[in-house]
Amino acid sequence: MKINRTLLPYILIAPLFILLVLLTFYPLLLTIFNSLQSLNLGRPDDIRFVGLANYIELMTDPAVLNAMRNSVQYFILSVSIEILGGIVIALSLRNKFRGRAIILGIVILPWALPPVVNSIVWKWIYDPSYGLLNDVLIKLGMIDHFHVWLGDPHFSLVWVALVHIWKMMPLISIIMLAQLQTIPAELYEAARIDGANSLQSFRHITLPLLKPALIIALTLGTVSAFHLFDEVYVLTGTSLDTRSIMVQDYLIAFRELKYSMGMALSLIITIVILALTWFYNQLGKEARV
Amino acid sequence: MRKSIPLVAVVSLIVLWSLLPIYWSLRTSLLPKIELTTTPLKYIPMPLSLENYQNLLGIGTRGNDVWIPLKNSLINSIVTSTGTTLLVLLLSVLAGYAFSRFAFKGKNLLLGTILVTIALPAYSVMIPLYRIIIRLGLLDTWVGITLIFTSAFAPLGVWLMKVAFDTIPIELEEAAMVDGASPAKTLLTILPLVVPGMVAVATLTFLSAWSQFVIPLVFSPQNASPITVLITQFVGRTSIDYGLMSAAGIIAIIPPLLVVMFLSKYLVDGLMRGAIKN
Amino acid sequence: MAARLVLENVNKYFNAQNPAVSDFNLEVEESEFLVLVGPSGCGKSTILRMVAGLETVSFGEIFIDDVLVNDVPPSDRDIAMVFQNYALYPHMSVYDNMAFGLKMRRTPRSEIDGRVREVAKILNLNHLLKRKPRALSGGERQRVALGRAMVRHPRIFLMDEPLSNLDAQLRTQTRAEILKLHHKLQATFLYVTHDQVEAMTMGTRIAVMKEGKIQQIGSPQEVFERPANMFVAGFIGSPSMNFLPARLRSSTGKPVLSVLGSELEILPEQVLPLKLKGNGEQTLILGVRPEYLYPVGEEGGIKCRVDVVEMMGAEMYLHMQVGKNELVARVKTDSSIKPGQKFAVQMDLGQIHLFDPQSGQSLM
Amino acid sequence: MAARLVLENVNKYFNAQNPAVSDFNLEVEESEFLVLVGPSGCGKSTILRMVAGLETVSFGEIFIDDVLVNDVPPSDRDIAMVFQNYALYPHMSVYDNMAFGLKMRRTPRSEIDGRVREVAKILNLNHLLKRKPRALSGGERQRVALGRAMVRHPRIFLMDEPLSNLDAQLRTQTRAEILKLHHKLQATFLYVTHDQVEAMTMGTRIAVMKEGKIQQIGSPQEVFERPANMFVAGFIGSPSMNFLPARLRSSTGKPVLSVLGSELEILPEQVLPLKLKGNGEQTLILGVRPEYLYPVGEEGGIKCRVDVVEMMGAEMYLHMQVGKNELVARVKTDSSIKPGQKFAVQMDLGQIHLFDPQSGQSLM
Amino acid sequence: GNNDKQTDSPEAGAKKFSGTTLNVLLPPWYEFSPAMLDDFTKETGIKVDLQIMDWDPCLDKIVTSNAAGVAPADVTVMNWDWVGKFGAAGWCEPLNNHFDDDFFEDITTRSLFKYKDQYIAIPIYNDFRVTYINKDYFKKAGIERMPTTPDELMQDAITIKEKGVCEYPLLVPFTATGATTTPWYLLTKAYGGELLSETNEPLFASKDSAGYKAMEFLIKGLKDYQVIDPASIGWKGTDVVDNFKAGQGAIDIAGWAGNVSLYTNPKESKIVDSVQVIKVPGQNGKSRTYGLQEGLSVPAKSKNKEAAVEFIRWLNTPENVEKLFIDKGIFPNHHSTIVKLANEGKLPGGQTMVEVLPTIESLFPQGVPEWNMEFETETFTTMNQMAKGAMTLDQGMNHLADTVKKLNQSKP
Ligand SMILES: Nc1ncnc2c1ncn2[C@@H]1O[C@H](COP(=O)(O)OP(=O)(O)OP(=O)(O)O)[C@@H](O)[C@H]1O
Ligand SMILES: Nc1ncnc2c1ncn2[C@@H]1O[C@H](COP(=O)(O)OP(=O)(O)OP(=O)(O)O)[C@@H](O)[C@H]1O
Ligand SMILES: [Mg+2]
Ligand SMILES: [Mg+2]
Repeated sequence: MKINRTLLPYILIAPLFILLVLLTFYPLLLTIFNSLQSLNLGRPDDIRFVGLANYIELMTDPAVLNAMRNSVQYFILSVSIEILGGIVIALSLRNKFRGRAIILGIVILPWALPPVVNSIVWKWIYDPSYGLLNDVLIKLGMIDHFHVWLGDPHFSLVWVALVHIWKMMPLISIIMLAQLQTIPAELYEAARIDGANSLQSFRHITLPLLKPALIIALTLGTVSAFHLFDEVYVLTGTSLDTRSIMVQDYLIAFRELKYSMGMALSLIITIVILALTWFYNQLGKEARV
Repeated sequence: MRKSIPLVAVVSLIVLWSLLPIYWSLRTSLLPKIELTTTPLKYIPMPLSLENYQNLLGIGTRGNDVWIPLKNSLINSIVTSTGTTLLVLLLSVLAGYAFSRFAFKGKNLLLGTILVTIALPAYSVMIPLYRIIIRLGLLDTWVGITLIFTSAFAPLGVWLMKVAFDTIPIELEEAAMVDGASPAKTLLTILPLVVPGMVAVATLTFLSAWSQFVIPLVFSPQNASPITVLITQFVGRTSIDYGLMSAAGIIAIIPPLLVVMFLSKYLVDGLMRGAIKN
Repeated sequence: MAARLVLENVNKYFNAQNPAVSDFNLEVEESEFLVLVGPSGCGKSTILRMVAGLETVSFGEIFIDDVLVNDVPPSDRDIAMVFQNYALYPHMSVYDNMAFGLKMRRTPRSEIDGRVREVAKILNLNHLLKRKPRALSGGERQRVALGRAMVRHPRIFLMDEPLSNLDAQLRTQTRAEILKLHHKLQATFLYVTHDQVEAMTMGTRIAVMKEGKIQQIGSPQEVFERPANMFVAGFIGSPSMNFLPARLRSSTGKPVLSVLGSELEILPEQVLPLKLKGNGEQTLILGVRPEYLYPVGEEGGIKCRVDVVEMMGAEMYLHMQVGKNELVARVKTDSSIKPGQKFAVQMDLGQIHLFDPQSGQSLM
Repeated sequence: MAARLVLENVNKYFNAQNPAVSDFNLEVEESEFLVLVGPSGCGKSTILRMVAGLETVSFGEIFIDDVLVNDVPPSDRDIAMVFQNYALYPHMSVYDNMAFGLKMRRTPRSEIDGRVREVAKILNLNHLLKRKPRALSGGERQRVALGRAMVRHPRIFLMDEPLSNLDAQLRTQTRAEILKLHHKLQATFLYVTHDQVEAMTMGTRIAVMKEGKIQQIGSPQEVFERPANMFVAGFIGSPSMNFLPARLRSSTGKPVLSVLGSELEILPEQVLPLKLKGNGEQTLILGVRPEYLYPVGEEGGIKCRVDVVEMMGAEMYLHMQVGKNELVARVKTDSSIKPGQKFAVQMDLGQIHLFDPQSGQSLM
Repeated sequence: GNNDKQTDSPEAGAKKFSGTTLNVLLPPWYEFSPAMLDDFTKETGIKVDLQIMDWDPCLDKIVTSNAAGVAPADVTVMNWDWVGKFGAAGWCEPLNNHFDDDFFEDITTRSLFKYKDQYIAIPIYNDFRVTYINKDYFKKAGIERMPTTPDELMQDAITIKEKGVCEYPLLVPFTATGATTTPWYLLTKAYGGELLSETNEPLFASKDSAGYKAMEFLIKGLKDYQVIDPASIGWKGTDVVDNFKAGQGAIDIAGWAGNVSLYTNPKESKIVDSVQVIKVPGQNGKSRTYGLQEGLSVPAKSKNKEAAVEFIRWLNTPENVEKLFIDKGIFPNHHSTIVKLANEGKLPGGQTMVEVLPTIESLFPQGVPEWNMEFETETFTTMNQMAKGAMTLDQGMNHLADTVKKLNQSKP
């Protein structure tokens, strides 16, 4: 039953909404407005209304297009691995066993690592001369000479993505795990009686009932992939092969000081993310629980 | 029981994947600086050097130089992360409940508007937000940073809580209502059932707040500056103090680790399901 | 303490086509114990849920003590309810589940404790008070659900098949306890059951429903003895009433029923209330309960062949074939009767029912 | 297709103190329809769940066709089960809920469709096939749960009170369908019910349980007519058997029972099987079912006062007081009998039971 | 509590500024000791609230605040290459009015912070580059004479490699971050040319230009002669330092002048005894180098400009300039101090440093172009691409020249 007591829901939402109006929506409106101007922080007096000119210029800027292409690659790589890994982690931790709380704590750790420390951690793994990765792979005989992992024009993006995935996976896992807890055990019992093996139980019970969490996880994965900044900037600077769209945005707004242009780009990023998440939700609606 | 062998393998792999980089960082923090660039690589920090930790904790050669800012920034981090977590929990439980259980005008629009903010990059509102925070007199204060974090993380919290409430059978609330529970009491009654959801929100929020960098950098540069910002200050002009930064990083993950270990008990002790037998 | 409950033209549409409840009118007097019966899916739970305020009323009005309650939230209606699916709080112990309603009403602690323990004892739950619902058997859960309502002293009790998962002994015992409670509190009860015995023994009145509509309301004996139509006649009583095609002739002054080749003379009083079309022959449906059929040896009644014998312990059900018709008789156990056997059956002519073959309405 | 099911010394401990099932021994023959009855919480569901493999066996062994299955996962046991709490898949339509078990077994699509629709029709679910369980009434959900098992053709069916939420008509009808299914598939059934009628009519044998232990196994009539102890005697049959303290004297050669001041002469054959201690007087418990008590006017039997009259339609239950003892009689409805009335009651001496007052064991 | 302390102070200034708190925003290498700041408070009554931030964040913070119309602090760091942008934006208080000419006179590098005849910052860190070599490796390779020209230097590197002394003798960074540009800028000077013309046109496009040769030096060193570690694609400035001090290379071509103390610190360095500082080898033996000055500026929106000026003035007193150098290695700008230190032999690297000092030039004698930050980003990104082989030398140089042309067009 849905209670239709008129005011109560609004009262429940009000505190959050007021906060958001003040700290998000109002600044966002200003930003949208700014994105239609020609505001350059370096020359604050020279402001004109330029309509969609910034957007058009961005869409044709090869650097922006390159960064966008990179970000799409980050997105595909990280979302797919995060979701798969997240499900595996959540599934393996759903059942009680001794030391589970500790293992859960360990699993979540990467996400607690401040971004700067995170990139240092990985610097000492990817380091061409003193890095763990080269050393281990050589010892295992999988490579024959030291690689400059982050210097490879073709694969550096993958290595950066890996760092991001490492950090994001816990978040995805937690969301899935929380949802897994709500699936009643009796459904699995019924499915086992019905002859479903583990895989089929997963496919027909877990997955459909996990869907709300899956959509959230997909959305978060997408958002974070397109917002990817720290890992890229610290590990590979502004390198074209790994430059993400947020790094590009940062360069435009805070290095070139083309504020309006930067804001326009950040709004474009938002729109791309929203389009993708809208798509997930449509997919999810197909078979609502 | 037969299933436990692959499970042990998978769990070990997960632990390795999560822990190895952190172990490597621990190693870095425990090696004397000069040993970082020697080959063959040292997998175990021998010779062991506690210098970085001594310096961080104010018992080393650098006196209290590092310890005092470290202590302050840890306090700042703990206060703002905890504050944010509590506030986000409160707001998202209320709003998530409203969105899950009530039918009201403008519901989808409101929910959509709130969720859209998840997609916004921090940079996109930073400069106007900066002016607002200054006008409110909240720059470089715990309150200011907590409010900003809350506005950033609450939308996700609302979504998670909505989904959590969605999975609770409505009958339980109905029973509570018939038993005479007011809306507030009804909410409180079923709250234990969404504990996994709340723990997820709390964990996500605490850790997100804990590892924030850009926002506190701009909005709480000093008095309320957190550990993440402090760590970047160990960067020198001609050399980066990797050991010190790693050590600070290790110290910085202890509070969240404790929080997570404490909360995870509630995350996995789902109430809706009995144990699944093997 | 009791309340008068009135439903006026209540309708409930879950979807636009088929209303779950339609044009439902019901008055439950103060302190009445009204039993709602009807086939699965006929809308019984929906009625209860609307009275409780858990389901909105699509059209129509519900009054409690002459106050329109359509928009009064459940918590303000002062009712207690036993849910068909129990709706126990999984995170609370049995004790807390039962105490919850009282806590919500700020009952003093000692009183809560007293009442919970009292009811738990009545329902044989006292050794389970500390358990969580998850660790209870089906019947134990149902008793907790019942106990949760029984500790309260509201104006109206709504109970949705509260004993369906209990064994006969426990059911008899609990039935008595509910009646005691009713007697003590003088609260108004709206009680859904599919159990004949419960319906007959507990209700001051029974309302028989079908497809969201009321078919008949009356005292248990009334509904049993004077069913308004074939549906009610068939629904109340188990095994079900036997229906046979019959022809009535009353040309000679003495009404004669011809059923399956037998001619039965009935008393003129029995057909007196009939609106007979003309005085010629008339096609009817004859109804007779299995209890009122007696095997009478080889001859002297309707000739049947025993098809199936269902042994019920002290009595048995005989499923018999008469041409294409089936007849069920309920008789004392007699091990000499075997399937395949043929004999004649008589019926208690004082206990027959006549129905209109078209409308199904009772003609008596 | 059917399987032999053997439980040997099965124990189930949820907690260390009270086993839910203890030293349980049961052999269910191929194609047998075994009904499990017992009071709420006695361990019926637990037995079913152990047979299904959903609950581990604490001690003891379960064999299906002589194969030890303690460690065989449920999906490999080839069983279908109706859960007491339905356990429907909330995200699947009724159709998909019913089809799921067949899909998992890679049954061809057309066959799935055929079977689901057939069973849906039998269970009156065909108009609900597209609905989600959430939008079903209690009885409809239960039928879906039943349908989910009925579409399958496993070696063993486990059914846990599958009809408890259905009305009498539907129950009769569905009972017949389950029997038909049993007949058709010749599968082995283990069926839990608290319904007297179901237990008596469906089971080839009935197993009566109490507190995790079997009290008696036998054909329905056997259990009804020769209950092994007072518990079984009281549990089977509704209203319950009357128990009265009695003294037996057989000094004169003719055994005489003195009950509540009346002396009853019984046949020597009835006491023949008794191991009488000496030939002096002996204290016993006399059991007699309400069906075998007859009011016989003012004199000539045990003198009672009618306390409560429960009208059941065609018959009624008389609750009578004899000194401090209560007696219940089940008689044809007779509106002349009123509470407060006094009369004498006789019992059918061919239908009495004698029990040891200490052990409660039947002495016959 | 503060007031009590300040009344103790005998200084006159204490009264004027008593109770003032001065916010100072600087990168980590300016982390002044509390004792030193206490001295300042005692003298003036101004309490200093020092915010330390890493370089990039520092810049972000300054930009964000200024853009929002708020002072990031009362005193902030200022880099030589921000001058064009910050000057144009009007974010800095012109300091001419606050300091007299004598004050500027002694500061050799003052002109770097001049925007349209206004000093918008006072130099504090006189950073310039020298070349460090590991003389043991040179010796082992049989090279006795120190290189004086870029080509000699390259030849020496090749020899060292060929002799197997050291796999990759030449240390330069190639990440897509700021430090990567320095060797190219420096070598352009060394090859005797400039990057940009008076009108900011690119001078490095043609193959015989100094800029082109400088880049060719670097790219060939990496690709053809392989005297530069391929790992340098992932190196930042600090990695070069780390590798050099670990003995992993023979030549740190564009080393910080201040690194002498680091390379000679036995706790940090494995080459304490073999490191030697030389002048940056230049075309025809004419060594040139350029300054990467950092200064202190007062944001235009600051509310404590007077106190800020007081703080800057105090830091520029001869005692403090010397102290900053000795405590923190902040290389002085004051001619008088340099001379004094050199005379007292407190300048590490001794004679070489003194010789280098007069040769320090501005990278852009014509003034820092307003678009320098974009250009720098484009430069290190492109160098990174060339190093990875994603662009050839010619493609890269043409791209950079095009970039400059485009920037010139878009910024009138
Ligand atoms: N998970 C559990 N933990 C602890 N005790 C349990 C658990 N499940 C059942 N029990 C207890 O075991 C006993 C047997 O339970 P079971 O469900 O088998 O009873 P049942 O015979 O099916 O009863 P009903 O007719 O009420 O369904 C009961 O006393 C019950 O309280
Ligand atoms: N949420 C719902 N959405 C759509 N239809 C519903 C919903 N709830 C109930 N119905 C339908 O309304 C009708 C009446 O349901 P209700 O639960 O009142 O039946 P009931 O009389 O209680 O039956 P039972 O004895 O089986 O519990 C049923 O046909 C059911 O399928
Ligand atoms: Mg119902
Ligand atoms: Mg059970």
